[in-house]
Amino acid sequence: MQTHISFTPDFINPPPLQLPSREIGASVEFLGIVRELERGQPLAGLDYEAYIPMARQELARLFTALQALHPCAEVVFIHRLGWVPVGEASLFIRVLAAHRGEALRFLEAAIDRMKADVPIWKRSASAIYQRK
Amino acid sequence: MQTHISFTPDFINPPPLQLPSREIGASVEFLGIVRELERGQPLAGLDYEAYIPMARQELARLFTALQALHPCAEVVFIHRLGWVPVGEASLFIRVLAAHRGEALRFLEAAIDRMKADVPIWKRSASAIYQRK
Amino acid sequence: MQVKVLAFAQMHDQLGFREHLIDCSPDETPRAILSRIAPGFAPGSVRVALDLAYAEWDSPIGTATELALIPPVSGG
Amino acid sequence: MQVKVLAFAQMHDQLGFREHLIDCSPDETPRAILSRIAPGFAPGSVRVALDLAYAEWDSPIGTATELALIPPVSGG
Repeated sequence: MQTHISFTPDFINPPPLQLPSREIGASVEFLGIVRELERGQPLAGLDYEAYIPMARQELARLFTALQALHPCAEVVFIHRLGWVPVGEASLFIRVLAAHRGEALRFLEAAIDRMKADVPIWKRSASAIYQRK
Repeated sequence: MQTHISFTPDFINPPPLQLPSREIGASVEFLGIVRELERGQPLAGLDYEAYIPMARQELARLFTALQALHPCAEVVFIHRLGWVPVGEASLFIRVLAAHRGEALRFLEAAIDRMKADVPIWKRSASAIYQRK
Repeated sequence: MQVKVLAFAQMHDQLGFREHLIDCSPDETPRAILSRIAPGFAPGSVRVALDLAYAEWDSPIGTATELALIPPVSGG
Repeated sequence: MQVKVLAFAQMHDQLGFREHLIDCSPDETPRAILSRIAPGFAPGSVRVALDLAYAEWDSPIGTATELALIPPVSGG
């Protein structure tokens, strides 16, 4: 499986789809977008930080583990860092596989495990303000 | 929920993402791509046909039913018809929702139900040849 | 009255037409209509639709104007 | 030896630094090191990582050169 993991301070532009083989039957893409209402509080955006070298390593480990459960051909992971305004994506994941079931299972489990174990943090502007 | 259902004889270019509200937290996109090997037989592509007016009606009904189970804000469905070569997409679905769980559930169920009930047919070139 | 019979995919191959206008009456069933135009035809896994909605092989067609033969679908 | 202590998110707020070089010995545990630089600190839901991998609060740090304090993560 090819894996591409990156972090960017900029607007996420999903890279053009390039199929690694003629055996790809499914491409599943996920964009996580910052919403205005989080726990009932209106937000202007969220601020993200990451422990980048460890996040890379945890993601690589996680993708390898998931690959054994849900064989896929390629995963592209892009997480934005710094300030992300409402309506823009903080996260992009693309999974390519022979079959849609594996791509969907992989994607869903990757997001769940990322949210549990990968050292990335979001904070609302109000939370950041309150700490001062 | 906004629904956009279309059929096209041309290469599928996913429409640009436009968020209908500031409450969209997840965009999930699926591309179904024609693979070279289907049941062990190498293919050059697949030929698709549809009973378009009934397919539209079945899809609209199916999306309404799924909306009650997995509330989503928008679904875009594009199915290509006619000849689709290996490596190109026959199907594009985008689902927008507040939460990724609903978007993923909706997408997966929409594909499953489409494959069960929506009058669209694929055939390999060899199958088409054999019928003559 | 007349009903337009549509045949898709393998049904098109089997029956040799895509569309066929058939004289019929409202109390005829899809099965009866098919047995007239394709003697010996057995639905098997083929479903029937009347005016764009799945219907029963053995219920009268009523005022339907379009009868479609839907072999197992395979979109996606 | 020295270990570089990294504090992220709420741990940065709480401890007031992002990076801090600390003198230590290989048989010290992360818990012992933290108790020296932040008396009264209790891990609670904060995890510790040594050289980019999750580790135990009560195992010696050995040859690790980087100790990171990982409050509950919330990426995505």
